[in-house]
Amino acid sequence: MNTDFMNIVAGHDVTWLMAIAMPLIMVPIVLKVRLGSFGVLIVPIAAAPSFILSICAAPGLEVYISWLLLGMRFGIDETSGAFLLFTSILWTVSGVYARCYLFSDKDINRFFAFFLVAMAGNFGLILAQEMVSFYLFFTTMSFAAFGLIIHDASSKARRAGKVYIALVVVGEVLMVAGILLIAGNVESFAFNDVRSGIVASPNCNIIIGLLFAGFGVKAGVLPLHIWLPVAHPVAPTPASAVLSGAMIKAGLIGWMRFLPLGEIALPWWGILCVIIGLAAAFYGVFVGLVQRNPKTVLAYSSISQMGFMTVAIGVGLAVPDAVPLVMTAIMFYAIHHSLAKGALFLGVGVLKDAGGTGFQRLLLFAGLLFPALSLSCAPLTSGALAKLTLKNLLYTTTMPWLAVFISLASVGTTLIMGRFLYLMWKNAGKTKSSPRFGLWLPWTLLLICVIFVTWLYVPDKRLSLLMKTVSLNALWPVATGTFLVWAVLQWGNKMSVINKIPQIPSGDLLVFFEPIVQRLRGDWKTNIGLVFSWPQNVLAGRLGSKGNNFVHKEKMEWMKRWHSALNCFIFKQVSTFVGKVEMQFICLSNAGMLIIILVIIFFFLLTIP
Amino acid sequence: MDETTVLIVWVILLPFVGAMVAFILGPRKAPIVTIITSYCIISVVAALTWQVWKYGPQRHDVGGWVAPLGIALYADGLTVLMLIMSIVVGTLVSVYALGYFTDSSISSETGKANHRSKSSFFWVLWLFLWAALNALFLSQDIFNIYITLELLTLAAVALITLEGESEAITAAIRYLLTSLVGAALFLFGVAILYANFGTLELEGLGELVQTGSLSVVAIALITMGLLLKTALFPMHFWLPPAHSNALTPVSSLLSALVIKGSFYVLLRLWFQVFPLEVTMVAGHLIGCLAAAAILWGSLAAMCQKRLKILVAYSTVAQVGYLFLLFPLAAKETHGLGAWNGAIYQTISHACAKAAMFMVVGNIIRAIGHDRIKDMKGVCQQLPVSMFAFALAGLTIMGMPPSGGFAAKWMLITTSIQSGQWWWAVILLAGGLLAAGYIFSVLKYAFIKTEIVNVPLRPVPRCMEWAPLILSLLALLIGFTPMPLDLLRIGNPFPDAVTMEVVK
Amino acid sequence: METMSLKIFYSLTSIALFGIGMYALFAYAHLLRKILAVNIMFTGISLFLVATAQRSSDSNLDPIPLALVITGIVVLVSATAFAIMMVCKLCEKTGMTQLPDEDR
Amino acid sequence: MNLESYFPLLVLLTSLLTGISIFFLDEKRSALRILLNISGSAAMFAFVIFMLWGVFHGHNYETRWSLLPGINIALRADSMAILFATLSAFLWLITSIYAIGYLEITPHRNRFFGFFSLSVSATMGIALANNLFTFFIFYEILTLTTYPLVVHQGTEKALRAGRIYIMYTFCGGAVLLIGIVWLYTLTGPFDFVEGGALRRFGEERRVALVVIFFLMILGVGVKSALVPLHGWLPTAMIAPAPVSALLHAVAVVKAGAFGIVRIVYDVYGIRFAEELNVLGPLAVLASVTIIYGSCRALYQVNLKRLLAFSTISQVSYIALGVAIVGPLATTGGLVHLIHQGIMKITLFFCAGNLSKTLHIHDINQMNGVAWRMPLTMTAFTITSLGMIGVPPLAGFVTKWYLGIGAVQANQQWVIAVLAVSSLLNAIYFLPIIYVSWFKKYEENQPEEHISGKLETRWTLLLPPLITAFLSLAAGLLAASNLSPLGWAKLIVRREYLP
Amino acid sequence: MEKQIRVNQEKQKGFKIKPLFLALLCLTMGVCIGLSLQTTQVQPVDLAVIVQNELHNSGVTNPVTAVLLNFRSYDTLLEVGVLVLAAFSVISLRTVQLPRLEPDKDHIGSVQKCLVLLLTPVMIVIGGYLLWVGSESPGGAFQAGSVIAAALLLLLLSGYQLPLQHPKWLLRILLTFGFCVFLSVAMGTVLMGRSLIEYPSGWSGILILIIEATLTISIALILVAVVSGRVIENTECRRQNAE
Repeated sequence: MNTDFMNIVAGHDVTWLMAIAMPLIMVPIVLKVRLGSFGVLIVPIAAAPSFILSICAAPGLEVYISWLLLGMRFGIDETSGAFLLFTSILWTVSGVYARCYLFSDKDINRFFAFFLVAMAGNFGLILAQEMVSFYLFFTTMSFAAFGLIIHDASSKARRAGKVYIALVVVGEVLMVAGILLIAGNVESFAFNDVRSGIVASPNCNIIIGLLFAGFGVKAGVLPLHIWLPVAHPVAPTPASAVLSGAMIKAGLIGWMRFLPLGEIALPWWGILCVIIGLAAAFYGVFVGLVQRNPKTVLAYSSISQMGFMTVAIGVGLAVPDAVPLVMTAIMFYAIHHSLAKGALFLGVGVLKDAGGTGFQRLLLFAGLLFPALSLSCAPLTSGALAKLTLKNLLYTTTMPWLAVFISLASVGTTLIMGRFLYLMWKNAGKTKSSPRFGLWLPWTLLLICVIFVTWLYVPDKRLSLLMKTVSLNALWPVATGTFLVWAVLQWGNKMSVINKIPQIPSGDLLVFFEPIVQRLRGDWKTNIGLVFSWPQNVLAGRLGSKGNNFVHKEKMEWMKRWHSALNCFIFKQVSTFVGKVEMQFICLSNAGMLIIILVIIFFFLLTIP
Repeated sequence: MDETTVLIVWVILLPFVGAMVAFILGPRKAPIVTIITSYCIISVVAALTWQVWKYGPQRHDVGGWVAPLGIALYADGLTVLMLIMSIVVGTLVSVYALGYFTDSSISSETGKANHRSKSSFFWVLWLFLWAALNALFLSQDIFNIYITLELLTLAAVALITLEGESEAITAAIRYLLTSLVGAALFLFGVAILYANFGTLELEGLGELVQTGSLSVVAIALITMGLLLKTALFPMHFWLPPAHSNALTPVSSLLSALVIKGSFYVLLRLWFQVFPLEVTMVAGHLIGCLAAAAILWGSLAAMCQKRLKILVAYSTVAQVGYLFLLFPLAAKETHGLGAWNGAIYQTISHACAKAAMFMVVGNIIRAIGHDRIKDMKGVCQQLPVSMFAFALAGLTIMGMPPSGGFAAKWMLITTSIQSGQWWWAVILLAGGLLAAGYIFSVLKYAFIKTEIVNVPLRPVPRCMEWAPLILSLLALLIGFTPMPLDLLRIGNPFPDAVTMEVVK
Repeated sequence: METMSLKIFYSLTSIALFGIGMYALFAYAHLLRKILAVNIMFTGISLFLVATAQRSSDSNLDPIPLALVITGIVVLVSATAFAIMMVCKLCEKTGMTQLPDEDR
Repeated sequence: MNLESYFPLLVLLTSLLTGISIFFLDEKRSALRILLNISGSAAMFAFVIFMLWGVFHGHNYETRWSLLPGINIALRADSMAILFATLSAFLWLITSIYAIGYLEITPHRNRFFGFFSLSVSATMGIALANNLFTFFIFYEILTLTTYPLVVHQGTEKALRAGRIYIMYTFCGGAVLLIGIVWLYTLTGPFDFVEGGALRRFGEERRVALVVIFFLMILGVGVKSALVPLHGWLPTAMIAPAPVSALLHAVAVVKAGAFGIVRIVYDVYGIRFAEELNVLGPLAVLASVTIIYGSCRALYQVNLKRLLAFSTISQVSYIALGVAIVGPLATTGGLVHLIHQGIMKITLFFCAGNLSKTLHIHDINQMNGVAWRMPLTMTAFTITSLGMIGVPPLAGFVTKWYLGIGAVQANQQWVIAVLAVSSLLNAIYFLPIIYVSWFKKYEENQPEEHISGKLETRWTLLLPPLITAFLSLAAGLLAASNLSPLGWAKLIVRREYLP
Repeated sequence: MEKQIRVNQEKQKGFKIKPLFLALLCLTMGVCIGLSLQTTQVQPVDLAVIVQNELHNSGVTNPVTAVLLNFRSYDTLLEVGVLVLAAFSVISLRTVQLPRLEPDKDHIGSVQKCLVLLLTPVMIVIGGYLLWVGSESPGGAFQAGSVIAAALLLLLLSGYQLPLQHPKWLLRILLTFGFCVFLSVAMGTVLMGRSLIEYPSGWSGILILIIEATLTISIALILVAVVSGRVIENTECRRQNAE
């Protein structure tokens, strides 16, 4: 493909706008039109412009649209090109998959509306080159995702939706605070000045903390991850595929754009990130292992995989000059993880739909096995490549001990993959019929992409790198992992220990947070409400007409009656007093006395000077 | 000096002649005679205003005798304004009375006779009242003022007794006795002044009177007499029963004009005749009484059950505003602002209060009583009257578009300029309290009633439009600077610093 | 000298009369008494005016106060007559000869 | 006296005459009344746009006539006046369309529309006033003309609300009067000057000037519902929807906020105010109001009371913007004047629609209401997201500028206030959206579709959609100089000249 | 009615501190005025001398009448106005005739009857004399009027009906006759271009006499009307009394 054609296409800003606008234009069509057979094409058409952009736009190209919302700037640099590619692939595949998966569902129109808006948001935030538009698209994506999670309106979905929206709003607020602090002392909002602006600004640490937490909510940083395991199982499979594949990466992009990687060395922040990353990695594995539902297991594995990327970011923060390496490592990891995780989720959907005959079942399981293996960084897979780049990043930045932890974590990943496959084996679809064509076709397409896409971005000497992945220290974690899985399978069956493992409810920490929030919100109604309302009500002449909380009803009524009684009592007293005194005045004899007194006072006063 | 100073004389003679002709021609033709006389007076006063405007204050020696011996008639800016006020309010009340007394709806024979007899003497007495007012505004001789005051009071008391009920008679007696006491005090003061200084002429007295103990006593007596007649706070007891029990046109005349007569006299004497040292101390005493009047009047108005008494008590409160002039104008420099404010207040209060009483009359005409509690259905049926009441209420409260506001603005500015900020606080408190009782009435205009239209006796059109015109006039005063320029002619503060724009 | 002391004597009596009139007006409840009290006050003032007419310089009297007294009396007469007729009307209407709320 | 000097007066008189002529119509002639109302508001809107265009090109429209020695009533269309005037004129047009639809068969419509146009002419007066005296006159007239609107229904609660409204606003007026008079005695009567009129008088009496400042802010604060003085706003919610829409979105509350803007910029001048360091307490007061308003809105059940409390907190953004020294914060404050107007009026329109067609007044009755009235609820959702400050909408632009302005004036705590307030906004707005969109509509009553396919009368539906679209456009096209943000920047450039 | 009057009497019995207090106040007031009198000094403007010099062209020799009807004639005009006003107000009161004033014929003793016949002409002559002598020595319209009024009242008291009641408008004119003449003289002087009530040079004496005469008649009738309240009745209140 000759480059000039690509430049022409990517050159003028219409294509940029179309990348984002196309899905939005499709939304009203989706809502109104009954999705007939050609419904399958909707999502691919919507994703096409951004797909083309990701392929043919040369990095470093930028476009500035001045009249739109304080001036928007779009562009692609190295990492965002890759991100755009795998995101558009994932969104297209899940779109087609969803068309068939939800064929019988009556709310399909609404699902696709939210789906398209979220997609637009996702593409927008990748392309955005300055804070305001990034924040705009980030919010659109988050709010649209809420629609996806709550799609089948069951009580669990509602609870998940509430938790999700609460955390999104909290993240949003933190992010806004951070952005505003940056925007205060930086002229143009483009990202390169932003990074230097953060370092220059007096409250640099606050900004970094806020941004880290803000994006952490989306990226599943440890304390803020609780929405992930709750949301994924509940959302329809294509939605959760996209959610954990593409949307989580938004948090990652946010970190890469905003945090001052490569500007100055921030040792403390770096170490903190690394610790959180590792904790997330191991914690995700441990809790993931004990889960019953395969989708929750996958959710926890996403949390642990994001842990790896947080480690990379931490290293980037600590060692500024290793940043290009960090970028490539993260890119590879992101591509590999999103596609593999997307494939796994779609696979779950396919298998759940139909068991398939003996041979088909084997074929399906092979399809599942392959992304699982690549996730656990088996040699010759994209996972290995990603881990390799991450490993030599750690070596170059003189942190060898970290590499050991990484390998241990990847052992964990293999274990969790084993758990997932075991669960899939146990409760795969019972019916013998083969899965529907609309489901497994996009799935297989995605599997192919899992294999090839990562390699596209390897700069040179692909083969030598491929060979390196086969080296021993790349192999041992996978081997130990599979060995452990096999051992547990064999030994565990006899002891049937597996199904007696203690059950941790999904969204572990949520169990503690939720009651607190509930009581807070409940109490909020009663006492805080009362505290606020009392002075203002008295001033406005009535008491206690506050919320409908029944507990205080009678007390309020009594106070109100007492208050109005007091009012008219005072008024009556005053009027009787005035009446009496007036009568005294009116009767001429008393009035006379007054006149004479006044006359005399007047005399004395006047005669004094 | 213009050649003929005869205009002043006609202003006084015309109402007398009108009264005589009205009496002789009998009650049927009296209204027409009154209307004609009022036209003539309007033209004469208009000419007089133009004369004063062009050539400054006019002076007329009655009987050709020079000042100390004869009586002089004097008309300066303030007098002309007062004359215009009495004309405006007078003619509109007469128009209102035309409708009021041709009440066709009374069916019973005795009722009709009773009603006709009531109206027969109204016109004659009203013309006498008008003559007394004009004579009072124009006279420059202290004994002559005494006689005009007596004429005024007698006419007012006679007008009150027209109503014929026992409460009206009691109120009239009480009013007559108090004003006789006032007249006695005033006359005694005049006698003492004459004993000391020999002349009765205001101009002459102005130069001669200094702070001797005798003149102090005279000043005290005269002031007390006039305060009694103007019903300042402790001496206000006769006003509410008198003004609320009289016929409606009568009570509007009383509240709007009669009160202002004795206030005008006190104003004249206070700033032209009495020496400054005396007025300084006394001013603050009157100020305290005025403040008490404002607060007490409004408080009493709020507690009233009947609308007419409420409006009467609001007069007691508004009189308080007028008397705030004395403490404020005590300092020579800031006098003009307070002086303008007080005169604005006089004029706008006259229009507004007359309009209010007329509206109350309409309500009484429509439903027969004026208990505030069950006035529900009426207000929706009398939109024009309620609108007039609301506009008049604006002036009483001193809300911006109205003349009352201009007065309040000037009084507050002077009080802050002269450092006596506490009067400003009183003024504002008065405004708020006034809002209290005005809105307690106005809310009935909006209340939702079950029965859509209450059976009402028809109210003739001129009775609805007269108050509206008057309240619009009260509003208009707030917008035109014309009264101000008139007031500058012959004001007692020649070197007062007015509020030039400090740039 | 003796005219001066005469003059002061008359003034003092007039003030006494004025005081008594004032007292009687506000002390007694019966309306006719009140009207009479007013008359006494006005006679007091007339006496004071007559006293001032006594000029020290030469024998004849200063006519101005006398004229004032005459005018004063005429005014007083008309006011009193009107007051009395009102009291009669009140008595005819309500049978009371004093103001309703006077306690004595 | 060429035409230009009569223009502001002309604007004022159009709505005044419409009002008065409506009074004299008889109740049954509704067609004529509608015609009068619409033509009056359209004419005024056209005049204001013409003036806008004129001011943009530097014409000077000024009417002045003297009342007392030295004191004169002056109406001048400077850039800030035009900002507020355009807002009121446009929203009057929209609200009268809405009111015609809303009060279809109710009694006393003459009285309502008469006072309605009078209150708008008062708002115009406030906008165009060129000195404190004229400002005060129209400030009080506004109270008087809005009282009949608040008590329009005549029920006992409405009357009580009216009484409370009068109590608050009259006391505020009195305090403002004392402040103005005291200032006039100190410095003599003066007109509004772009950079602040008091600069010329130097600071011989600093303490007095500070006390006067707070007196005036207190007086104006009653109308802009600053914390201790906001009691009347929720109780005045008894009034019918168009009244609470126009009053609480545009006329009364904005008049108060506009007053604060005038006092700080055109009377004291931002530099002089900073010297007197009076802006700190004002900022704190505004922030307290923001937080307090949102907290109180949290637990409201009645929809209109919730919107009232959210108005209390939103209006204080303007005060906050004014209180932070710096061109950006001022732009934020000024532009919020428009944005809040548009957004809040849409919310009230939607609340009105809900109460009118479906008789829904409380939030817990709103399950699945979006599916019964989709268009109204979309407008409601857009604007409530805007209120929270979600980017593409107008609310975000204000928060953005306020935030940056605060950081530049290194008052970082303001950002915390903004964050907390948008969090609170989210907490009380999102459940409403959630309940109306995602909860199913339980009672299985048949869907009452009134008059064909539209969910309610077109006059009730069109206004909220227009204003919702406007708030979206104001956000999206903020950068262009036609938008309110552009206009605010123009004003700020003139304010911060020397 | 009787019950009411008895109630008033009882109340006056109890000893009240109020009158004592009131007396004290009046006393102090009197003392204050009295104390201030010592400082009387000679009047700076001596009006008496001025009156004396101007007396010759005032048309009358008695200084008091001169002051009353020439120098301060405006006061007298208003004063007569007050009188007429009092008459109007009494008429408007329409009080029912109190029984005492209208005794029936047989009760009046014969002594009173013949006394009346003797005295009335004498009193009228004295009235006329007083009127005439007014210009030189003390006398004048008011004194003459009151004497004649006394005569008329005496007639009334002894049961005679005054002949003037029948023609209704005649009574109206007679009542206001004096005031109208005075007014017309005043208007005449003004119409002739001189100031108010400035008698033409030679005419002051005669004009004063005419005014005095007419005033006497009106004052007499007014006083009778004011005192008895019955003499002058307009038709309406007569019919009302009839019911």
